[in-house]
This record gives sequence, structure tokens and C-alpha cells, in this order.
Amino acid sequence: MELILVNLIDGLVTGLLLFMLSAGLTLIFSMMGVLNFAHASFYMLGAYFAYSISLAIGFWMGLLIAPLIVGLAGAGVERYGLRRVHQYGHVPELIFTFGLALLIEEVVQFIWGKNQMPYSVPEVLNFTAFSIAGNSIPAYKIFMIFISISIFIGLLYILTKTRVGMIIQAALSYPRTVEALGHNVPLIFMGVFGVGTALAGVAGVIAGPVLGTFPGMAFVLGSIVFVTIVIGGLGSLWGALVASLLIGWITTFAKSYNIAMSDILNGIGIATPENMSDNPFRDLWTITSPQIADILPYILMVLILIFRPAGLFGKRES
Amino acid sequence: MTDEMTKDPKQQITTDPSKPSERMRAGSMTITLGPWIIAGIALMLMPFIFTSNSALTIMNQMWITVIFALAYNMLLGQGGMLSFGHAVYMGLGGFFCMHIMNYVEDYGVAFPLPLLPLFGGLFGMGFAMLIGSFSTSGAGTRFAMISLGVGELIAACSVIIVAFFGGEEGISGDRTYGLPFFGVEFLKQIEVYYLISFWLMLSAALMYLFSRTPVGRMANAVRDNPERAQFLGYSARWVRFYSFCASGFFCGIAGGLFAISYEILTEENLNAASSGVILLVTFLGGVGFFFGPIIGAIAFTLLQTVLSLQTELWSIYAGALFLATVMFFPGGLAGLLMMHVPAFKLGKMSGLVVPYFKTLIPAAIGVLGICALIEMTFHFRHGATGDNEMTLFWTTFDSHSVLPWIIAIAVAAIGIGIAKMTAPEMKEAWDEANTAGGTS
Amino acid sequence: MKKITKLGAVSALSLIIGATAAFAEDIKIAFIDPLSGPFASTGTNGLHQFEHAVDFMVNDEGGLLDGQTMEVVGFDNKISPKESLIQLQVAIDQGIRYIVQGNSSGVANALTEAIDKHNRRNPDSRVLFLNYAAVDPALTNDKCNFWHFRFDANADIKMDALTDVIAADDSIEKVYIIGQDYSFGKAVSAAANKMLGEKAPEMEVVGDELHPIGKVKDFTPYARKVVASGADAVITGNWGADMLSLGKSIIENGFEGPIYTYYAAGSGMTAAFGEGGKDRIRLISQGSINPIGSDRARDAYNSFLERHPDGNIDQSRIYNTIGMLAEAIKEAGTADDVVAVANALENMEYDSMWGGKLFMRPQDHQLIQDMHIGVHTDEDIEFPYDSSTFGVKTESTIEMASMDSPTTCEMKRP
Amino acid sequence: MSAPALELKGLKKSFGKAEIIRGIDLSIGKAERHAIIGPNGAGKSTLFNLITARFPPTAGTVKLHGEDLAGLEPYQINRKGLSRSFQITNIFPKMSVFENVRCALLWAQGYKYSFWNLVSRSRQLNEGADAILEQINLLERRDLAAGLLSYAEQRALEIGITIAGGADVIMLDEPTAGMSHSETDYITDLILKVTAGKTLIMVEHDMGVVFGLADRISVLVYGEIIATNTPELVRADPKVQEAYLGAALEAEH
Repeated sequence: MELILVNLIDGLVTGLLLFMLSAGLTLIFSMMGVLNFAHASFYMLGAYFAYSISLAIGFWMGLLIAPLIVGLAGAGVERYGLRRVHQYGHVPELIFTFGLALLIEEVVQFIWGKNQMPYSVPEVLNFTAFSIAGNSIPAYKIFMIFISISIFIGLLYILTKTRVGMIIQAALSYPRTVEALGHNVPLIFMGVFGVGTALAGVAGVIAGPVLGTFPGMAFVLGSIVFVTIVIGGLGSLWGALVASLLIGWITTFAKSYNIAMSDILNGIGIATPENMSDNPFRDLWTITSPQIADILPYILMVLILIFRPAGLFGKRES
Repeated sequence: MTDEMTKDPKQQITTDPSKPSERMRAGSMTITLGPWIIAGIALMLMPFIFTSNSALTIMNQMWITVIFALAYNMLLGQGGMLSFGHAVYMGLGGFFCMHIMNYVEDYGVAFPLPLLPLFGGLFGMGFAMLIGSFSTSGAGTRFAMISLGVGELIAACSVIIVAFFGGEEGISGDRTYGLPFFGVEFLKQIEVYYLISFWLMLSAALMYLFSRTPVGRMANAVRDNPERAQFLGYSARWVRFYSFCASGFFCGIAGGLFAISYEILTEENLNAASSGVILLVTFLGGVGFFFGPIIGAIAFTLLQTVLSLQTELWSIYAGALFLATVMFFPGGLAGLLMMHVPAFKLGKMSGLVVPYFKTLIPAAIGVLGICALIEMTFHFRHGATGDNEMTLFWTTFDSHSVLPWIIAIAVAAIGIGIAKMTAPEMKEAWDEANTAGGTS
Repeated sequence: MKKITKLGAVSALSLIIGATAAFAEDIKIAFIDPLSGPFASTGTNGLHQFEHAVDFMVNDEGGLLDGQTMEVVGFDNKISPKESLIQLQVAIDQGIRYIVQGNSSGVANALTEAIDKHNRRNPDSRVLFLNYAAVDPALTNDKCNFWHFRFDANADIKMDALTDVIAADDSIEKVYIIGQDYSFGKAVSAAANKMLGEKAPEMEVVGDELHPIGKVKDFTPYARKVVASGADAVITGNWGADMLSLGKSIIENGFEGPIYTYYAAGSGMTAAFGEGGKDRIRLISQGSINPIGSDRARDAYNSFLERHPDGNIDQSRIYNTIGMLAEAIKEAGTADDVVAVANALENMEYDSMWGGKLFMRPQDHQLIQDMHIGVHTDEDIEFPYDSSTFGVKTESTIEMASMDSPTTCEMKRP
Repeated sequence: MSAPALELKGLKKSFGKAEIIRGIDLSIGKAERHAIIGPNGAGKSTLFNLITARFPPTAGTVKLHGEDLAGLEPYQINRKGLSRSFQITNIFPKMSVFENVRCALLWAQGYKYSFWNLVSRSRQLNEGADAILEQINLLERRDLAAGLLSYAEQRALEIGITIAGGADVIMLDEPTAGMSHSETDYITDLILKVTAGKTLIMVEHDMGVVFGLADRISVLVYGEIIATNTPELVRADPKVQEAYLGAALEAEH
């Protein structure tokens, strides 16, 4: 019972982290139609920038400044790169972000080297907040939850209560009309891209110390962000939130409980074959849920695309 | 996401074979046969120019990538379908062939090796039929994301299902146990080279012809406008399905050739990185033209295999090259070449030669200067202490002294500077070369 | 247009092959490991150690035979078996006769098979494969061949040594085994279960699981299970980012016992574990760094630090590889006849500067050597890793570990 | 007596709460030229989309030559001999003009999903395409990318694609929309020429075109047909005058 609670908290942390990436991506994707493959790279940049800043003036300034730099970099990429490619269509845009992801990883290695960075949790937060049946919940996790929820509330406020938010929402559904109304759509695109990447940057800053700061960190996160927004439904912030939490919890619980395929198969009345070593399906029999935890989201996505192409909360078909 | 490829109005009509029917009826296939004969002869002659085994290995790799990229372009370029998991079809074909190879070895079955890729193709097609049955009902994001999901799934299975995939070590075999094929046992690289070349010619020709069949033509129509195609009596879904299966077939052939060439198949043949690479390769070459992927595959293989021998930083250059291509030449390398067709037809190519020399050579030198700066920075930062010597462009110098830096900066600045100065002249010449009439 | 691209290919191809014809005098060693991509850090660090080992042990001593120098040429295989095979072919064409590789047993497996086939099919250009780090036991058992020599202890030998220590520790009653889901992770798990069962039947394995390799973003759920199981010790074969994340997560989430590892030092990991890992992380290695094995080893380490102030010697076996190869070439009197060199390597006994004797077992070409179990700490550390204050201090040593372990290898000699 | 070419019974369509088509009964005979007119937003294009299964109807039936079309996909309906054009030009922009037309001929000539025939080898196919290009006066544009044609030429191509397959029921959605007078005349002549002997159903705003072409006219207002009759009688119908035509005719003169 206590373990369930602990897993709920852990899944929440993973899910919220994912949400900070997918929130920006779903805005970018649904407004500009860009499958931004470099989104996780901006997350990585956030961690690296924050690490370098934290060496000089401490973690908290890093938390403040690094996302700003990442956001500026993102806006710059939109202004001087994507905008040019936009006229050629969506596939070239996608290739552009693909190449960008490659390049960012290489540049990071060029500047910071190939080793893991010793970017760590600030001293103030380096204690155990509380324990549940021997499982300690580090204070830093509470801090991560706090930051992500504040960002979600902030985003929701901006999108629903401010003028800019209204325009963005309108642009999500009717990009041409908004342009016809005299709004500067390219500027909005640049802003959304900047903010989206800055959010990814925040995620990088706070995830770097716990999940590691190394050149492969973008690749590890990679396509799972896309999976999240497709499951949630393109353009839906709530969808992104729900899908992020869903993925966070599914993967956490799948890893925590060793559910074996043989138990399931036995459960539905299929007997374990006698001669396992000669059985061509022997590997299927020995699968356990932690082994496949991280591919469960992909399975979920394929199923959703087959049976509900618009995603959980999406209004239009992808 | 829409399934249109590019919105560039200047983009040429892509894979259009439509010579006036009159000419076709006269039976003058020579115009279209020309490049094929040249390519065939070139393939035959290559081993006489490059005799070393490593050159043969690299060329084998190239031709396999060519088949794979052409098959991929049947979807991307011809059918407007963006796949993120296409390595799976090539990989599965390869794994299947490897199992056949091992079966032949273990049970001494009389089986001629040259036929093996055919079975890889059939297996690839079979799997494409399975996946295509539900993924081809839409193009765009839906198709792309299903392909991504299936790709990740199979790649993950490759380490879990050891019986078929052999885990991370993969499965390996020995190609020489097959029936000798007219006395050839495929012990030597050169024999494998000709086998691969044969399959390359055959598959390329078949893929080319496929694009000229009714279903191949309708693939283009569905790419351009799926709804309109529906109102012409064609189900967009079935057209996509047939393209998908055909693509899977040729991917499987590439996989079979991979099995023969390397005698080992591993998880890397299935994973997302391989799927991403083939997308980049195809795009680099140019999706709009049938021969685009051929150029892309050759260029990328050289980049990956040859440039990486010269510098650790090869992937920085590769990344920069992709960005530059997509930003300035969305038609890819093939598009760049085909841009010159109008000027060529007008007989004005000669007017371009001098301006090209004036701009592109300094630009190239400038770029090399920038590369030199990057290499020197890298050496300065990451080289061993005390090991100040570095060799670049056949010159050895001290990366910690000032002079080489000044030279590199000067070369870069002057090169780019001259290129910038002469660029308007080139543009003018370009406009002139593309205008009918007048004298050049 | 096809002609133009082919011309490009022509010139590029002649470049690589032509550029290398010169300098055939040196004895060249091809280092085929990842120098770019996600695993580049281990590859690059390995290359640095090889380059230093060659200079320190051979070239600075006046070279081999009649003054020939040794040179290590780096080939970037991007940790891909396919690329490795291409680079192998390029290396062979450049006249290189010695191949070293270590990262990924998958690559090692592809290389050893390819080299076996190559040597069979091309007797004039045979090569030797000196494996310095790929530890899959199969390479010196079912898949062994005459051309492959392993200078690292294989996974079973390491586990044998680890379990000796664990079994002797009375405070450990329950152990948890966790590893990456692939051949090596499975081999570690199987060996740990088997050996603990033999050596300490009263000890309970409370958890034994595999996680996807390189894909896990957050190890917290696994750490929870470790804590919940009440284990006293954890055994893991993880490496790279998976090792660091797993280790940090286990420690942060409340586990208090030791973590026995294979690869939890260097490449930034020691610095990243820092204070949190102190006295908790234990790892198995050959060659003792703290205290250092000999004065010559101290000289070696210091001269390495002069070159790479931020670097580590975390693979002392690299020096053993070069030392033994040089010795074998001297004994064979030639560097060109690899069969003679291989025969000299077989059965060789060699005194390592890192302490202890080395013995190349002829039955399976597995090097038998002393194994050390060290602890991650900042006390008594002469040579810390990653420019931090932390390093690995040897706690216990098993001499000539698994000297008599069985092998299924049926060596076919030419 | 044979069944009418197209017969609608109780056809309804709602989007959410809004009922756009409120029960339409209409019967169009063989070789009849039938125009549907009505104010903007009356549901004319929606009606077209219902007939061709672009949208599923909420209620009612559509019969083509007496055969119920319920549950069929657009491509299946097309194969039964009903072909349509679109209000917004709907061609294959990156393919050549010739290719556009040739693709439209493929199914009709029985090629289906063939991958063993080469299109360039079929004389019947290529000559057929050229013949249609000649009909629509685009022969000298045959090798140009369709996306590069002028607007009027694209509309002509659209009609060419629509009739190419030899369907006997042709539906044209505002074929002259956005055209100049001379272009309109050109298209009107074209329609007359290419639909000779076929059933034609068209939505059109230009009253000149409507009264010049149509045998019968239906007036659609707010999702209902308020009158169906010959042009003269429709023109004289006071209901029509009141609801729509008066204003439209005034605008015309």
C-alpha cells in the first residue's frame, strides 16, 4: 500500500517533467505543424547551460538564466532557420530539426566534452523530505513537482486569461484567420517557439541533476515526447498533461511490479509449455513488465492511432 | 501535418516520364536506356579502378544503401508517406536471410546464394503487408507516428526475443556454404561486389518501372491530392498499401544483401538511428527525383565511412551539411543538379562556368578555412597536453602557436569575402543563363 | 549526373587508400572503438591510454626489434557492428595486423567472427584481435578462435572474485541483482546466481531483474524495489549512463548497503558520484591504482597526467595488452607473421607493472590475472579520477583469479 | 421505365445541432442537365458532398441508377459512374497536365492497381488523354506542371479530370466561380461540349450560365428545395422570386 503511494509520487515527477517538454512541443506542433525533433536537444542545452552557470554563480541563477538563454536560442533558430525552411513544407522542416538535433549534440560534445557532467542537486535541497516505509522522498523531487505545477498554472493562465493567449488559442485552430485579423503570425510563431524551447530548458535545468547531464540525454528522451503529444491529442494542453502523467505512471508501475508474461498467459488458461528451451516462443514467455516498461507508451500510441486517431483530447485528426 | 512534400512552386515535375506518347510509340527507348547502360558499365568497371578490399567493402555498403534509399523514396518521394521506422523492413529481411543461410549451413541444403535476397524481399514484403494493413489508412502524422511506434517496438523486441534476433550480438552466418554458383563460392569480396551490383541494377530498374505503372502513377496522385484520387475511382488507402508493400519488398532485398555482405545482422539494423539515417540520406540526395536517393546514399556513405577516418568531428560537418542542404537546396543534391537543366537546354551552361569558378572556389576554400579553425579549436581544447602538433590538410604545425590561427582565419575570411563579392555576379550569370533568347 | 557523383566517390576513395601507403615501417595497431556518438567518451579515453601506453612502454624505450616504433591508429566504429567491419577492412588494407577493440561485446563478437573468416579466406593478410575490454564469456568459450586474445577478465571471472568477497562478508544476507537487458547483463545475473548458490547457499537473492539498455530515463522505480526488498547489497553489471543513474538513484532513495559493480569509475562517473557514493560503490578491476602497483606504474600514471591532466588511467589492462604484445613480438622476432606472434602470446607469463603476474591461458586465450575489489572513496587516494578528490582504493585482492575455471573452447590452430 | 440517373429521398444532414440539409427529395433523369441554385449558405456544396459520400448523411438515401449508395466510399461511387469536380480547384499540382488526365483515365480503362503494365506503353491510354486535352484546349500545356497553369486553365483541367473517366453522371461544383466574362463563356462552351449525352448536375451562381445550360433548375434555400422546374417556370415562380431569384436577377442586370 505504501509502495503504491511512493510509486504515485515517483510517477508524478516523471510525468510532470515530461509535461514540461510536451507542453511546449504541442504548442509548436499544432501551431506551426513542425515535428520539432530538436525539442529534447533544447532540454539538454538547458541542463548544460545551467551546469556552467551553477559553477559560476550558483544553482538558482542557473534556474533563472539558463531557460532564458535556451528560449533565445530557440527563437533564433525559428527566426533564422525554420522560417526560411517553412516555405518548402513540413518534411524539410522536420529534416531541419533532425539535423539541428544532430548538430546540437555534436556542439555540446565539442564544448563540454563527452563525459558526464558533475551537475548536482543544490545543498539546500539535498535532504530527505520524508520517508514512506523506508523509501525516502528527496526534497528535490518535491521541488520538481512544485516547479512543474507552477509552470502549468502559469501557462494555463496565459493561454486562457490574457490577450496573447487568446490569439495563440485562435491561431491553434484557425491560423489563417488570425493572420487576416492583422496579427503578426510570424512573430507569434517565433514567440511560441521561444517559449516552448525555454520550457524544455527549464525541464533540463531541474532534471539534469537527477537524471544525469551527458551528451546522450536528449536521445534518451528522444521520441517519447512525440508519443506523449500524439496520445494526448495535438494542440491540447490538457491532453499533454494527461498523457504525460499517464505515461509517467504506466512506466513507473510497470517497472515496480514484476508482472510476468507467463503469469498472464497462465491466467487466461494457456499452460506453460514443458520444453521451454526448444520452444520458439520461449522469449515471449519470460518477458516481464520492467523489461518492456519503456516501450509501453509506443504500444499505447499505436493503439490510440488505430482506434482514436485524434488522441485522447484532440479535436482534429492528425 | 499535411502530406505535401514541398511547397516550392519552382520544384520540377518530379518523376514524370511523360514523353509525348508519339515518341514512345516510335519505340525510341534509347533516351531512357542511356543512363542505365552507363550506370551498368560504371558498376562493372569500378572494381578495376579501386582494387582494394576496403574500397569494395565501402562500395558494397554504398550500393546496399542505394537500394534501401530508393525503396524508402518509393514512400517518401513518390507516395508522400513519411516513415520513421523503415529500417525494420530491411532489418527483418536481413534477419530472415541470415536464418536461411544458417539453415543451409546446418542442414547442407542445396541453395544458390544469389537467390537469397529474393527471400529477404518476400519476408520484408510480408511484414509490410501486416503493418500496412492498418498504418496506410492515412498519410501524414498518423502514418509517421505508427511507423515510429512499430519501429521502436521491433527494435525493442530485437533484444528481448533472442530466438529470432540473437539479442544484442545479433545472428551471424557464413555465406560460403551455399551451392557454388557457376563455380563461384563468394569467398572473395569481388564476387560479393558483383552479386550486389547485379541486384542493385535489377532492383533499381524494377523500382523505376514500378513508378511507371498505373499504381505507381496513382501513388504520385495520392501524394499530391489523396481526396481527388478517391474521386477518380482509386482508394487512397489501397494505393498507399501497394506502394508500402513494394517498398518493403525492396527494403528486404537490401537486407538480404546486407546479410551476404557482412554475414551478421544485429539490433543496429532495426533501430531508430538507422531509420533516421535513411531519411537523411534520401533527403540529402533529393526526394523529388528518382535518382536523388542514389546520390544521397553515395554521398552519405562517403561522409560516414571516409570522413570519419579523417576526423572525429565528422558528425558536426554532417549535421551542418544537412542544415545547409535543407535551408538552401530543399530539392537536395539532385535538385541542385536539375536546376541546371533549363540552362543546359538553352545552351548557356558555358556562361556559368567562369562565375562558378569565381564564387564557388573561394567559398570552398573559405569553408575549409572554417573547418580548419574548428579542428584547431578542438585540438587546442581536447588534445593531450604537450602534444601541440597537429596535422591538417597534409601540413603539420603547432596548434598552440599564433601563426596557424592567423593563416586559418585569413583563409576563411578571404575565401568567404571573395565569394560574397562575386556572388552577385554569379546570380546575374545564373539569371542570364535561365533566360531564353539574347546572347550570353 | 551519376557520372559526376561517381567521380566524387573516385577521388574520395583514392584519398583514404592512397593517404595511408606511406610509413609502413611502424608496427601499427588499429583501435576500433566509438570515437563519436553517445559512447564516444569511453572510446576516446581508451584511445588516449593506448597512445600513451605505446609511447611509454615501447617507443620511449627505443622501439621494438630493430628500432621499429609502434603506432595506434584510431578508427571510429560509432559502436556499430557494421561500421566496425568496414573499418576492419580499411585497417587490413592499410597493412595493419593488430586490431584492438573493447567496447560492446556485440561489436567484439562481430569482429572475432569476421577476423576468423578473413584469416581463413586470406592467409596472406592475417590479423590478430586483441580484445581489451569485451567481457562476454562466450568469446573465450563457444566462440573462441586462435586469433582472439582477451586481456580483460571475463564476466564470469569477475563475478567469481566479487562473490568470493560477498560470501565472506557476514553482514550481507540478502542481495539484489540488477542489470541491463542484453547478453552481458544476463550473463552477470546468471553467474551471480550460480556462484552465490555455491559459495553462500544461505544467502538469499531477493531480486534479480533486467531493465532496457540505454532507454531508462528515471531509475527511481527500480531503486524503490531495491529498498523494499530489504537487500543488504546490490550487484550490477551496468555501465555508462545506466550505471551512474542507477547508482545515484539507489543511494538517493534510501538504500544503505554496498553496491558491487563492474564499471562505476572514470569517464566522469567518479566525479558525479562524489560524496554520495563514498564507501558505497565497490568495483572489480585488475591492476591496483591506489595504492599504486609499482614505481614504474607511478611513473606511467604521472606521465599520462602530463599529457591529459583531466584524464584517468581507468583501464590498466591497456598497458598490459601493449606490454605483452611487445614482448610477444620480441620473442617471435617479427611483427609481420601474426601466427608466430600469437604462438608467443599463448602461454606467456608476464609481470605487470600494476602488480601481480599475468598468464595467457593457451586453451582459450583468456588472460589470468589478479583481481582487485576497490571502493569509491577520497581517503588514501594518490591518483583520483575525473579531476575530483575521489578515486578507487583497493580493499581486497584475489590472486590469479579463476586460474582453473573450465572452458568449452575447442581451439583450432592453423 | 428505367430508374432515374440520380434520386434523392429524404436526405438530411446535421452538423451538431445545426441542420444544414433538411430533407431533400429530388429525381434527375438520364441525360438531363440539372442546375442547383440558391443563396450562399443554402447547403449546395454540402448536398454535393452528401451525394458523393464525402460526408455521411444523417438520414435519407441516395440512389444512382436505382442503386442505393449508402455505405459506399467515394472511390466506389466513382466506379459506378458518378464523377464530380470541386468548388476549390482540386487537381494534382505537381504532376504534369497530361499526367493529371491520364490518371483520371486509369480506372475507367480497367488498369486497377496494376503493377505489371507500363502506362507509357498503352496507346489507348495516352491517345485517350491527349484527346481529352484537345477537348479542353490544353494540348500545348500538356507537359507543364498543373500547379503552374492559370486559374481558368486549372478549372478547365478540373473539368477534364472529372469527365475523363467516362462517367455518365457528372457533377460540377461552381465551374465558373471567380472567372472573368470571357473565361466564363469559354468554360460554358466547354461544359456543353464535354457533357453531351450525359447527365449533368451543377451548382452555379452565374445566372447566365445556369439559364444557358440547364434543362431544369432546383432552388435550394436553407437546406430545402423550394422549387424544381424548367428555367422559364422557375424564373416566374413567385416563391423563388421572393426567396432568392429577385435579388440575384437584379444583381445580374
